[in-house]
Amino acid sequence: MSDTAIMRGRASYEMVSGDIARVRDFVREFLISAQNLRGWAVSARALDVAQLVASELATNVCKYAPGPCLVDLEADGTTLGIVMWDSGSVLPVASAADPTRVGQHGLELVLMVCKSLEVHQETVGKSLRALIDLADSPDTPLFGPATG
Amino acid sequence: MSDTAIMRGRASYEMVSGDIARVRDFVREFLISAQNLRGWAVSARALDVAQLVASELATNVCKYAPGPCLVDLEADGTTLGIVMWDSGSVLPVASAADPTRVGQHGLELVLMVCKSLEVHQETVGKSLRALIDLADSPDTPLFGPATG
Amino acid sequence: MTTPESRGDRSGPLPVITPCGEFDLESLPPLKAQIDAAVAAHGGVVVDAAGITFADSSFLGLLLATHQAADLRIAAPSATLGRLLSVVGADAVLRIHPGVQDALAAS
Amino acid sequence: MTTPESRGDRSGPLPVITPCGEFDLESLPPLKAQIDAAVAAHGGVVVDAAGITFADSSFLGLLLATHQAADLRIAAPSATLGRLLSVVGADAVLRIHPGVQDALAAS
Ligand SMILES: Nc1ncnc2c1ncn2[C@@H]1O[C@H](COP(=O)(O)OP(=O)(O)O)[C@@H](O)[C@H]1O
Ligand SMILES: Nc1ncnc2c1ncn2[C@@H]1O[C@H](COP(=O)(O)OP(=O)(O)O)[C@@H](O)[C@H]1O
Repeated sequence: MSDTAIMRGRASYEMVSGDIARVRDFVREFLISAQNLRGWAVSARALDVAQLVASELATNVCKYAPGPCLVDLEADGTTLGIVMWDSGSVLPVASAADPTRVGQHGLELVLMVCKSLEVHQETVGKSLRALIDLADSPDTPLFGPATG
Repeated sequence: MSDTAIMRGRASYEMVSGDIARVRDFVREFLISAQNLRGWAVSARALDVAQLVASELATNVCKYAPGPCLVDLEADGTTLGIVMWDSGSVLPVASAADPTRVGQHGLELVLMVCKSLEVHQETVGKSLRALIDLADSPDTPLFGPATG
Repeated sequence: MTTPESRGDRSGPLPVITPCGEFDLESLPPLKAQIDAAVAAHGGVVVDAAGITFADSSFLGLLLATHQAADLRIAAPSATLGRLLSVVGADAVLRIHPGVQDALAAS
Repeated sequence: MTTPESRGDRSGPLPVITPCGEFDLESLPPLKAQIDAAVAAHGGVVVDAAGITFADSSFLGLLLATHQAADLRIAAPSATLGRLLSVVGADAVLRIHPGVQDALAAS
Protein backbone atom coordinates (compact mmCIF):
# COMPACT_ATOMS: atom_id res chain seq x y z
CA MET A 1 0.00 0.00 0.00
CA SER A 2 1.41 3.38 -0.90
CA ASP A 3 1.82 6.00 1.76
CA THR A 4 -0.74 8.30 0.13
CA ALA A 5 -3.41 5.80 1.12
CA ILE A 6 -2.73 6.51 4.76
CA MET A 7 -4.82 9.04 6.63
CA ARG A 8 -3.34 10.78 9.65
CA GLY A 9 -4.50 13.02 12.43
CA ARG A 10 -2.90 14.62 15.45
CA ALA A 11 -4.22 16.47 18.46
CA SER A 12 -2.75 17.57 21.76
CA TYR A 13 -4.35 17.93 25.16
CA GLU A 14 -3.40 19.26 28.54
CA MET A 15 -5.66 16.63 30.09
CA VAL A 16 -7.83 19.14 31.86
CA SER A 17 -11.50 18.59 32.65
CA GLY A 18 -13.44 17.27 29.66
CA ASP A 19 -10.39 16.19 27.69
CA ILE A 20 -11.10 12.46 27.96
CA ALA A 21 -14.37 13.05 26.11
CA ARG A 22 -12.58 15.34 23.62
CA VAL A 23 -10.08 12.60 22.81
CA ARG A 24 -12.98 10.26 22.08
CA ASP A 25 -14.66 12.88 19.88
CA PHE A 26 -11.43 13.37 17.96
CA VAL A 27 -11.18 9.64 17.28
CA ARG A 28 -14.84 9.29 16.34
CA GLU A 29 -14.72 12.23 13.93
CA PHE A 30 -11.51 10.94 12.39
CA LEU A 31 -13.15 7.58 11.66
CA ILE A 32 -16.30 9.15 10.30
CA SER A 33 -14.18 11.29 7.95
CA ALA A 34 -12.27 8.20 6.90
CA GLN A 35 -15.57 6.58 6.02
CA ASN A 36 -16.97 9.61 4.19
CA LEU A 37 -13.86 10.90 2.43
CA ARG A 38 -12.13 7.63 1.62
CA GLY A 39 -15.07 5.30 1.45
CA TRP A 40 -13.48 2.90 3.91
CA ALA A 41 -15.70 0.42 5.68
CA VAL A 42 -15.77 1.22 9.39
CA SER A 43 -17.97 -1.11 11.42
CA ALA A 44 -20.10 0.01 14.34
CA ARG A 45 -17.96 -2.25 16.47
CA ALA A 46 -14.77 -0.51 15.28
CA LEU A 47 -16.26 2.88 16.08
CA ASP A 48 -17.07 1.61 19.58
CA VAL A 49 -13.74 -0.04 20.13
CA ALA A 50 -11.73 2.95 18.92
CA GLN A 51 -13.53 5.26 21.34
CA LEU A 52 -13.19 2.76 24.14
CA VAL A 53 -9.44 2.41 23.63
CA ALA A 54 -9.01 6.18 23.35
CA SER A 55 -11.01 6.65 26.54
CA GLU A 56 -9.01 4.06 28.47
CA LEU A 57 -5.65 5.42 27.39
CA ALA A 58 -6.67 9.02 28.08
CA THR A 59 -8.06 8.03 31.48
CA ASN A 60 -4.71 6.50 32.36
CA VAL A 61 -2.89 9.67 31.38
CA CYS A 62 -5.20 11.58 33.75
CA LYS A 63 -4.65 9.10 36.53
CA TYR A 64 -0.99 8.23 36.19
CA ALA A 65 0.80 10.81 34.06
CA PRO A 66 -1.04 14.11 34.37
CA GLY A 67 0.19 16.75 31.97
CA PRO A 68 0.45 17.12 28.24
CA CYS A 69 -0.71 14.31 26.01
CA LEU A 70 -0.35 13.90 22.27
CA VAL A 71 -2.69 11.73 20.21
CA ASP A 72 -1.68 10.47 16.77
CA LEU A 73 -4.13 8.59 14.57
CA GLU A 74 -3.16 6.65 11.50
CA ALA A 75 -5.50 4.62 9.36
CA ASP A 76 -5.23 2.66 6.17
CA GLY A 77 -8.29 0.93 4.76
CA THR A 78 -7.93 -1.94 7.22
CA THR A 79 -6.71 -0.76 10.59
CA LEU A 80 -6.60 2.26 12.85
CA GLY A 81 -3.53 2.99 14.97
CA ILE A 82 -4.01 5.12 18.07
CA VAL A 83 -0.76 6.39 19.52
CA MET A 84 -0.93 8.23 22.82
CA TRP A 85 2.16 9.92 24.15
CA ASP A 86 2.44 11.23 27.69
CA SER A 87 5.23 12.78 29.73
CA GLY A 88 5.34 10.15 32.47
CA SER A 89 8.38 7.92 32.49
CA VAL A 90 6.71 5.13 34.48
CA LEU A 91 5.62 2.35 32.15
CA PRO A 92 2.41 0.38 32.58
CA VAL A 93 3.59 -2.87 34.04
CA ALA A 94 2.30 -6.31 33.33
CA SER A 95 1.37 -8.59 36.15
CA ALA A 96 -1.17 -11.29 36.80
CA ALA A 97 -4.78 -10.52 35.97
CA ASP A 98 -6.89 -10.66 39.09
CA PRO A 99 -10.41 -11.74 38.15
CA THR A 100 -11.66 -11.00 41.67
CA ARG A 101 -10.74 -7.33 41.39
CA VAL A 102 -13.72 -5.07 40.79
CA GLY A 103 -11.34 -2.34 39.60
CA GLN A 104 -11.17 -0.82 36.19
CA HIS A 105 -8.98 -3.31 34.31
CA GLY A 106 -8.46 -0.59 31.72
CA LEU A 107 -5.46 -2.01 29.89
CA GLU A 108 -6.83 -5.54 30.18
CA LEU A 109 -9.83 -4.30 28.22
CA VAL A 110 -7.62 -2.57 25.66
CA LEU A 111 -5.66 -5.78 25.13
CA MET A 112 -8.89 -7.69 24.60
CA VAL A 113 -10.29 -5.45 21.90
CA CYS A 114 -7.09 -4.60 20.01
CA LYS A 115 -4.97 -6.49 17.51
CA SER A 116 -1.85 -5.29 19.29
CA LEU A 117 -0.67 -2.99 22.05
CA GLU A 118 2.81 -1.50 22.11
CA VAL A 119 4.67 0.34 24.85
CA HIS A 120 7.52 2.56 23.68
CA GLN A 121 10.04 4.43 25.77
CA GLU A 122 10.56 7.88 24.35
CA THR A 123 13.35 10.36 24.98
CA VAL A 124 10.83 12.17 27.16
CA GLY A 125 7.96 10.12 28.54
CA LYS A 126 6.48 7.14 26.76
CA SER A 127 3.92 6.24 24.15
CA LEU A 128 1.34 3.51 23.86
CA ARG A 129 0.15 2.35 20.46
CA ALA A 130 -3.02 0.34 19.97
CA LEU A 131 -4.04 -1.19 16.65
CA ILE A 132 -7.71 -1.75 15.84
CA ASP A 133 -9.44 -3.54 12.96
CA LEU A 134 -11.75 -1.21 11.02
CA ALA A 135 -14.01 -3.95 9.72
CA ASP A 136 -15.49 -6.91 11.54
CA SER A 137 -13.54 -9.96 10.51
CA PRO A 138 -12.71 -13.48 11.63
CA ASP A 139 -9.36 -12.07 12.75
CA THR A 140 -11.02 -10.10 15.50
CA PRO A 141 -12.35 -12.90 17.64
CA LEU A 142 -12.10 -11.51 21.13
CA PHE A 143 -14.81 -8.90 20.91
CA GLY A 144 -17.47 -11.47 20.22
CA PRO A 145 -20.30 -10.97 17.77
CA ALA A 146 -21.71 -7.49 17.39
CA THR A 147 -25.03 -7.23 19.18
CA GLY A 148 -26.44 -4.15 17.58
CA MET B 1 18.24 1.46 5.40
CA SER B 2 17.72 -1.19 2.73
CA ASP B 3 16.27 -4.53 3.66
CA THR B 4 19.49 -6.34 2.75
CA ALA B 5 21.07 -4.72 5.77
CA ILE B 6 18.75 -6.65 8.04
CA MET B 7 19.88 -9.88 9.63
CA ARG B 8 17.29 -12.45 10.63
CA GLY B 9 17.16 -15.68 12.57
CA ARG B 10 14.43 -18.09 13.57
CA ALA B 11 14.26 -21.05 15.91
CA SER B 12 11.46 -23.10 17.37
CA TYR B 13 11.19 -24.85 20.70
CA GLU B 14 8.82 -27.22 22.41
CA MET B 15 9.73 -25.60 25.72
CA VAL B 16 10.99 -28.78 27.24
CA SER B 17 13.71 -28.94 29.90
CA GLY B 18 16.74 -26.83 28.99
CA ASP B 19 14.96 -24.78 26.35
CA ILE B 20 15.06 -21.51 28.27
CA ALA B 21 18.86 -21.71 28.23
CA ARG B 22 18.78 -22.72 24.55
CA VAL B 23 16.75 -19.64 23.66
CA ARG B 24 19.39 -17.50 25.39
CA ASP B 25 22.18 -19.29 23.54
CA PHE B 26 20.40 -18.71 20.24
CA VAL B 27 20.13 -14.98 20.93
CA ARG B 28 23.72 -14.69 22.15
CA GLU B 29 25.13 -16.50 19.14
CA PHE B 30 23.00 -14.43 16.79
CA LEU B 31 24.41 -11.21 18.25
CA ILE B 32 27.98 -12.49 18.17
CA SER B 33 27.53 -13.40 14.50
CA ALA B 34 26.09 -9.95 13.87
CA GLN B 35 29.20 -8.46 15.40
CA ASN B 36 31.63 -10.72 13.55
CA LEU B 37 29.98 -10.96 10.14
CA ARG B 38 28.54 -7.46 9.85
CA GLY B 39 30.95 -5.54 12.03
CA TRP B 40 28.08 -4.09 14.05
CA ALA B 41 28.85 -2.67 17.45
CA VAL B 42 27.15 -4.78 20.12
CA SER B 43 27.79 -3.58 23.66
CA ALA B 44 28.30 -5.91 26.60
CA ARG B 45 25.15 -4.39 28.03
CA ALA B 46 23.19 -5.23 24.88
CA LEU B 47 24.42 -8.82 25.01
CA ASP B 48 23.24 -9.00 28.63
CA VAL B 49 19.94 -7.33 28.00
CA ALA B 50 19.11 -9.47 24.97
CA GLN B 51 19.70 -12.67 26.91
CA LEU B 52 17.75 -11.34 29.87
CA VAL B 53 14.75 -10.46 27.72
CA ALA B 54 14.90 -13.80 25.91
CA SER B 55 15.08 -15.61 29.23
CA GLU B 56 12.14 -13.73 30.72
CA LEU B 57 9.91 -14.24 27.68
CA ALA B 58 10.83 -17.93 27.43
CA THR B 59 10.23 -18.41 31.15
CA ASN B 60 6.75 -16.97 30.74
CA VAL B 61 5.99 -19.37 27.91
CA CYS B 62 7.00 -22.23 30.20
CA LYS B 63 4.89 -20.91 33.05
CA TYR B 64 1.81 -19.61 31.26
CA ALA B 65 1.60 -21.02 27.74
CA PRO B 66 3.36 -24.38 27.71
CA GLY B 67 3.78 -25.84 24.24
CA PRO B 68 5.44 -24.76 21.03
CA CYS B 69 7.26 -21.46 20.89
CA LEU B 70 8.77 -19.66 17.91
CA VAL B 71 11.59 -17.14 18.27
CA ASP B 72 12.31 -14.61 15.51
CA LEU B 73 15.32 -12.32 15.69
CA GLU B 74 15.80 -9.30 13.50
CA ALA B 75 18.69 -6.86 13.72
CA ASP B 76 19.83 -3.86 11.79
CA GLY B 77 22.98 -2.05 12.84
CA THR B 78 21.17 -0.26 15.66
CA THR B 79 18.55 -2.46 17.27
CA LEU B 80 17.64 -6.08 17.89
CA GLY B 81 14.02 -7.22 17.77
CA ILE B 82 13.12 -10.38 19.67
CA VAL B 83 9.72 -11.75 18.73
CA MET B 84 8.42 -14.67 20.73
CA TRP B 85 5.26 -16.43 19.62
CA ASP B 86 3.40 -18.90 21.78
CA SER B 87 0.14 -20.79 21.43
CA GLY B 88 -1.59 -19.35 24.50
CA SER B 89 -4.45 -16.99 23.81
CA VAL B 90 -4.28 -15.32 27.23
CA LEU B 91 -2.46 -12.02 26.96
CA PRO B 92 -0.11 -10.69 29.61
CA VAL B 93 -2.14 -8.07 31.36
CA ALA B 94 -0.96 -4.77 32.71
CA SER B 95 -1.76 -3.76 36.23
CA ALA B 96 -0.13 -1.73 38.96
CA ALA B 97 3.48 -2.52 39.81
CA ASP B 98 3.74 -3.70 43.40
CA PRO B 99 7.15 -2.78 44.76
CA THR B 100 6.55 -4.84 47.90
CA ARG B 101 6.20 -8.05 45.89
CA VAL B 102 9.22 -10.31 46.13
CA GLY B 103 8.01 -12.10 42.98
CA GLN B 104 9.68 -12.26 39.65
CA HIS B 105 8.53 -9.04 38.00
CA GLY B 106 9.62 -10.55 34.70
CA LEU B 107 7.78 -8.27 32.29
CA GLU B 108 8.44 -5.27 34.49
CA LEU B 109 12.13 -6.00 33.99
CA VAL B 110 11.65 -6.43 30.25
CA LEU B 111 9.90 -3.07 30.02
CA MET B 112 12.75 -1.44 31.90
CA VAL B 113 15.53 -2.64 29.66
CA CYS B 114 13.81 -2.41 26.27
CA LYS B 115 13.04 0.47 23.95
CA SER B 116 9.61 -0.98 23.35
CA LEU B 117 7.44 -3.99 24.08
CA GLU B 118 4.55 -5.05 21.86
CA VAL B 119 1.78 -7.57 22.43
CA HIS B 120 0.14 -8.90 19.27
CA GLN B 121 -2.88 -11.14 18.99
CA GLU B 122 -2.29 -13.76 16.33
CA THR B 123 -4.75 -16.00 14.55
CA VAL B 124 -3.45 -18.72 16.84
CA GLY B 125 -1.89 -17.63 20.10
CA LYS B 126 -0.04 -14.37 20.53
CA SER B 127 3.37 -12.84 20.07
CA LEU B 128 5.47 -10.47 22.14
CA ARG B 129 8.07 -8.26 20.47
CA ALA B 130 10.84 -6.55 22.42
CA LEU B 131 13.20 -4.01 20.85
CA ILE B 132 16.71 -3.58 22.26
CA ASP B 133 19.45 -1.05 21.50
CA LEU B 134 22.62 -2.72 20.27
CA ALA B 135 24.94 0.05 21.38
CA ASP B 136 25.01 1.97 24.65
CA SER B 137 23.53 5.38 23.99
CA PRO B 138 21.90 8.31 25.74
CA ASP B 139 18.62 6.91 24.43
CA THR B 140 18.89 3.92 26.72
CA PRO B 141 18.64 5.61 30.08
CA LEU B 142 16.86 3.05 32.18
CA PHE B 143 19.56 0.42 32.40
CA GLY B 144 21.96 2.81 34.11
CA PRO B 145 25.69 2.93 33.40
CA ALA B 146 27.44 -0.31 32.54
CA THR B 147 29.44 -1.54 35.51
CA GLY B 148 31.81 -3.97 33.85
CA MET C 1 -48.89 -8.54 33.05
CA THR C 2 -46.59 -8.47 36.04
CA THR C 3 -46.47 -5.04 37.63
CA PRO C 4 -44.04 -3.77 40.23
CA GLU C 5 -46.78 -3.93 42.85
CA SER C 6 -47.21 -7.66 42.33
CA ARG C 7 -43.72 -8.44 43.67
CA GLY C 8 -44.23 -9.50 47.24
CA ASP C 9 -40.71 -9.57 48.54
CA ARG C 10 -40.11 -5.83 48.93
CA SER C 11 -41.89 -2.96 50.58
CA GLY C 12 -41.91 -1.00 47.33
CA PRO C 13 -40.62 -1.10 43.78
CA LEU C 14 -36.94 -0.47 43.18
CA PRO C 15 -36.10 3.02 42.00
CA VAL C 16 -35.30 3.42 38.32
CA ILE C 17 -32.38 5.58 37.18
CA THR C 18 -32.11 6.60 33.53
CA PRO C 19 -28.59 7.79 32.74
CA CYS C 20 -28.12 9.34 29.30
CA GLY C 21 -24.99 10.15 27.34
CA GLU C 22 -21.34 9.20 27.77
CA PHE C 23 -19.85 7.82 30.97
CA ASP C 24 -16.17 7.91 31.78
CA LEU C 25 -13.96 8.70 34.77
CA GLU C 26 -14.93 12.36 34.66
CA SER C 27 -18.65 12.14 34.00
CA LEU C 28 -19.24 9.28 36.43
CA PRO C 29 -19.44 10.95 39.88
CA PRO C 30 -23.03 12.31 39.65
CA LEU C 31 -24.34 8.95 38.42
CA LYS C 32 -22.41 7.12 41.12
CA ALA C 33 -23.93 9.42 43.75
CA GLN C 34 -27.42 8.74 42.39
CA ILE C 35 -26.88 4.98 42.36
CA ASP C 36 -25.37 4.96 45.84
CA ALA C 37 -28.29 6.96 47.20
CA ALA C 38 -30.83 4.60 45.62
CA VAL C 39 -29.00 1.58 46.98
CA ALA C 40 -28.77 3.09 50.45
CA ALA C 41 -32.51 3.77 50.51
CA HIS C 42 -33.86 0.68 48.74
CA GLY C 43 -31.11 -1.95 48.71
CA GLY C 44 -31.12 -1.95 44.95
CA VAL C 45 -31.67 -0.03 41.76
CA VAL C 46 -32.78 -0.49 38.17
CA VAL C 47 -30.50 1.23 35.67
CA ASP C 48 -32.39 1.91 32.46
CA ALA C 49 -29.35 1.78 30.17
CA ALA C 50 -30.92 2.43 26.76
CA GLY C 51 -29.61 5.99 26.61
CA ILE C 52 -25.98 5.23 27.35
CA THR C 53 -24.12 6.22 24.20
CA PHE C 54 -20.65 5.44 25.56
CA ALA C 55 -19.19 3.66 28.58
CA ASP C 56 -15.70 2.48 29.49
CA SER C 57 -13.94 0.56 32.24
CA SER C 58 -14.65 3.27 34.82
CA PHE C 59 -18.38 2.78 34.27
CA LEU C 60 -17.94 -0.99 34.25
CA GLY C 61 -16.19 -0.77 37.60
CA LEU C 62 -19.17 1.10 39.04
CA LEU C 63 -21.60 -1.56 37.77
CA LEU C 64 -19.54 -4.43 39.14
CA ALA C 65 -19.04 -2.78 42.53
CA THR C 66 -22.74 -1.98 42.81
CA HIS C 67 -23.67 -5.52 41.81
CA GLN C 68 -21.43 -6.99 44.50
CA ALA C 69 -23.03 -4.86 47.19
CA ALA C 70 -26.67 -4.58 46.16
CA ASP C 71 -29.52 -5.66 43.89
CA LEU C 72 -28.47 -4.04 40.62
CA ARG C 73 -30.67 -4.65 37.58
CA ILE C 74 -29.69 -3.34 34.18
CA ALA C 75 -32.50 -2.77 31.71
CA ALA C 76 -32.34 -2.48 27.92
CA PRO C 77 -28.62 -1.85 27.52
CA SER C 78 -27.72 0.06 24.36
CA ALA C 79 -25.77 -1.81 21.66
CA THR C 80 -22.56 -0.07 22.74
CA LEU C 81 -22.98 -1.03 26.37
CA GLY C 82 -23.99 -4.56 25.40
CA ARG C 83 -20.76 -4.95 23.48
CA LEU C 84 -18.69 -3.64 26.40
CA LEU C 85 -20.35 -6.04 28.83
CA SER C 86 -19.88 -9.02 26.56
CA VAL C 87 -16.17 -8.32 25.91
CA VAL C 88 -15.27 -8.72 29.54
CA GLY C 89 -17.81 -11.41 30.28
CA ALA C 90 -19.74 -9.07 32.56
CA ASP C 91 -22.96 -10.08 30.80
CA ALA C 92 -22.65 -13.44 32.52
CA VAL C 93 -22.27 -11.86 35.95
CA LEU C 94 -24.63 -8.90 35.96
CA ARG C 95 -28.41 -9.14 35.90
CA ILE C 96 -29.54 -7.80 32.54
CA HIS C 97 -33.17 -7.48 31.43
CA PRO C 98 -34.69 -6.56 28.10
CA GLY C 99 -36.77 -3.71 29.54
CA VAL C 100 -37.48 -1.69 32.66
CA GLN C 101 -40.73 -3.55 33.40
CA ASP C 102 -38.95 -6.92 33.22
CA ALA C 103 -36.25 -5.61 35.50
CA LEU C 104 -38.76 -4.35 38.06
CA ALA C 105 -40.74 -7.58 37.90
CA ALA C 106 -37.73 -9.86 38.28
CA SER C 107 -37.19 -11.53 41.61
CA MET D 1 42.86 -7.85 58.98
CA THR D 2 39.45 -8.90 60.12
CA THR D 3 38.96 -12.65 59.96
CA PRO D 4 35.70 -14.55 60.30
CA GLU D 5 36.78 -15.71 63.78
CA SER D 6 37.09 -12.13 65.02
CA ARG D 7 33.36 -11.49 64.61
CA GLY D 8 31.89 -11.82 68.05
CA ASP D 9 28.16 -11.79 67.30
CA ARG D 10 27.81 -15.33 65.92
CA SER D 11 28.79 -18.76 67.00
CA GLY D 12 30.65 -19.36 63.75
CA PRO D 13 31.27 -17.81 60.38
CA LEU D 14 28.48 -17.80 57.85
CA PRO D 15 28.70 -20.52 55.22
CA VAL D 16 29.88 -19.44 51.77
CA ILE D 17 28.14 -20.70 48.63
CA THR D 18 29.82 -20.25 45.25
CA PRO D 19 27.29 -20.73 42.44
CA CYS D 20 28.76 -20.82 38.94
CA GLY D 21 27.13 -20.55 35.53
CA GLU D 22 23.67 -19.47 34.42
CA PHE D 23 20.65 -19.23 36.70
CA ASP D 24 17.07 -19.23 35.47
CA LEU D 25 13.76 -20.84 36.42
CA GLU D 26 15.04 -24.30 35.48
CA SER D 27 18.54 -24.20 36.89
CA LEU D 28 17.55 -22.52 40.14
CA PRO D 29 16.20 -25.37 42.36
CA PRO D 30 19.56 -26.91 43.44
CA LEU D 31 20.93 -23.47 44.36
CA LYS D 32 17.73 -22.61 46.19
CA ALA D 33 18.00 -25.85 48.19
CA GLN D 34 21.61 -25.05 49.10
CA ILE D 35 20.78 -21.52 50.20
CA ASP D 36 17.74 -22.64 52.18
CA ALA D 37 19.80 -25.29 53.97
CA ALA D 38 22.52 -22.78 54.85
CA VAL D 39 19.95 -20.32 56.11
CA ALA D 40 18.21 -22.98 58.18
CA ALA D 41 21.47 -24.00 59.84
CA HIS D 42 23.19 -20.63 60.26
CA GLY D 43 20.56 -17.92 59.84
CA GLY D 44 22.41 -16.51 56.88
CA VAL D 45 24.69 -17.18 53.93
CA VAL D 46 27.36 -15.51 51.85
CA VAL D 47 26.82 -15.94 48.12
CA ASP D 48 30.11 -15.56 46.27
CA ALA D 49 28.62 -14.29 43.02
CA ALA D 50 31.72 -13.79 40.88
CA GLY D 51 31.03 -16.89 38.80
CA ILE D 52 27.45 -16.10 37.85
CA THR D 53 27.53 -15.66 34.08
CA PHE D 54 23.77 -15.10 33.71
CA ALA D 55 20.83 -14.42 36.00
CA ASP D 56 17.24 -13.32 35.42
CA SER D 57 14.18 -12.39 37.42
CA SER D 58 13.77 -15.91 38.80
CA PHE D 59 17.20 -15.64 40.41
CA LEU D 60 16.46 -12.11 41.56
CA GLY D 61 13.30 -13.37 43.25
CA LEU D 62 15.35 -15.94 45.18
CA LEU D 63 17.79 -13.26 46.37
CA LEU D 64 15.03 -10.91 47.47
CA ALA D 65 13.08 -13.63 49.28
CA THR D 66 16.24 -14.85 51.05
CA HIS D 67 17.17 -11.30 52.02
CA GLN D 68 13.75 -10.72 53.57
CA ALA D 69 14.02 -13.84 55.70
CA ALA D 70 17.70 -14.09 56.60
CA ASP D 71 21.17 -12.53 56.62
CA LEU D 72 22.06 -12.71 52.92
CA ARG D 73 25.39 -11.23 51.85
CA ILE D 74 26.38 -11.09 48.21
CA ALA D 75 30.08 -10.99 47.47
CA ALA D 76 31.85 -9.84 44.31
CA PRO D 77 28.88 -9.89 41.89
CA SER D 78 29.87 -10.40 38.27
CA ALA D 79 29.35 -7.47 35.88
CA THR D 80 26.23 -9.14 34.49
CA LEU D 81 24.69 -9.66 37.90
CA GLY D 82 25.68 -6.14 38.94
CA ARG D 83 23.80 -4.75 35.97
CA LEU D 84 20.72 -6.82 36.75
CA LEU D 85 20.68 -5.69 40.39
CA SER D 86 21.09 -2.03 39.46
CA VAL D 87 18.29 -2.04 36.85
CA VAL D 88 15.68 -2.95 39.40
CA GLY D 89 17.23 -1.00 42.25
CA ALA D 90 17.99 -4.21 44.12
CA ASP D 91 21.52 -2.96 44.70
CA ALA D 92 20.06 -0.45 47.14
CA VAL D 93 18.20 -3.14 49.06
CA LEU D 94 20.54 -6.12 49.15
CA ARG D 95 23.82 -6.25 51.08
CA ILE D 96 26.59 -6.36 48.51
CA HIS D 97 30.29 -6.61 49.34
CA PRO D 98 33.39 -6.35 47.13
CA GLY D 99 34.74 -9.73 48.22
CA VAL D 100 34.03 -12.82 50.30
CA GLN D 101 36.25 -11.72 53.20
CA ASP D 102 34.48 -8.34 53.40
CA ALA D 103 31.14 -10.14 53.35
CA LEU D 104 32.17 -12.50 56.16
CA ALA D 105 33.63 -9.68 58.21
CA ALA D 106 30.62 -7.40 57.83
CA SER D 107 28.34 -7.03 60.81
N1 LIG E 1 -0.12 6.34 31.09
C1 LIG E 1 0.36 5.66 32.16
N2 LIG E 1 1.44 6.13 32.83
C2 LIG E 1 1.94 5.46 33.89
N3 LIG E 1 1.44 4.31 34.37
C3 LIG E 1 0.36 3.79 33.76
C4 LIG E 1 -0.23 4.43 32.62
N4 LIG E 1 -1.28 3.68 32.22
C5 LIG E 1 -1.34 2.64 33.06
N5 LIG E 1 -0.35 2.70 33.99
C6 LIG E 1 -0.09 1.71 35.07
O1 LIG E 1 -0.60 0.48 34.64
C7 LIG E 1 -1.56 0.00 35.55
C8 LIG E 1 -2.69 -0.69 34.81
O2 LIG E 1 -3.57 0.23 34.24
P1 LIG E 1 -5.08 -0.16 34.01
O3 LIG E 1 -5.16 -1.55 33.51
O4 LIG E 1 -5.67 0.88 33.11
O5 LIG E 1 -5.80 -0.25 35.38
P2 LIG E 1 -6.15 0.61 36.65
O6 LIG E 1 -6.17 2.06 36.28
O7 LIG E 1 -7.48 0.08 36.99
O8 LIG E 1 -5.08 0.24 37.65
C9 LIG E 1 -2.01 1.19 36.37
O9 LIG E 1 -2.41 0.80 37.65
C10 LIG E 1 -0.77 2.04 36.38
O10 LIG E 1 0.08 1.65 37.41
N1 LIG F 1 3.42 -15.91 27.51
C1 LIG F 1 2.41 -15.63 28.35
N2 LIG F 1 1.18 -16.18 28.17
C2 LIG F 1 0.16 -15.92 29.00
N3 LIG F 1 0.25 -15.07 30.05
C3 LIG F 1 1.43 -14.49 30.29
C4 LIG F 1 2.56 -14.72 29.46
N4 LIG F 1 3.58 -13.97 29.95
C5 LIG F 1 3.10 -13.32 31.01
N5 LIG F 1 1.82 -13.63 31.25
C6 LIG F 1 0.95 -13.09 32.32
O1 LIG F 1 1.49 -11.84 32.69
C7 LIG F 1 1.82 -11.83 34.05
C8 LIG F 1 3.07 -11.03 34.28
O2 LIG F 1 4.22 -11.76 33.92
P1 LIG F 1 5.61 -11.47 34.63
O3 LIG F 1 5.78 -10.01 34.79
O4 LIG F 1 6.67 -12.15 33.86
O5 LIG F 1 5.54 -11.95 36.12
P2 LIG F 1 5.31 -13.25 36.98
O6 LIG F 1 5.65 -14.45 36.17
O7 LIG F 1 6.22 -13.01 38.09
O8 LIG F 1 3.86 -13.16 37.38
C9 LIG F 1 1.91 -13.28 34.49
O9 LIG F 1 1.58 -13.43 35.85
C10 LIG F 1 0.92 -13.95 33.56
O10 LIG F 1 -0.38 -13.88 34.12
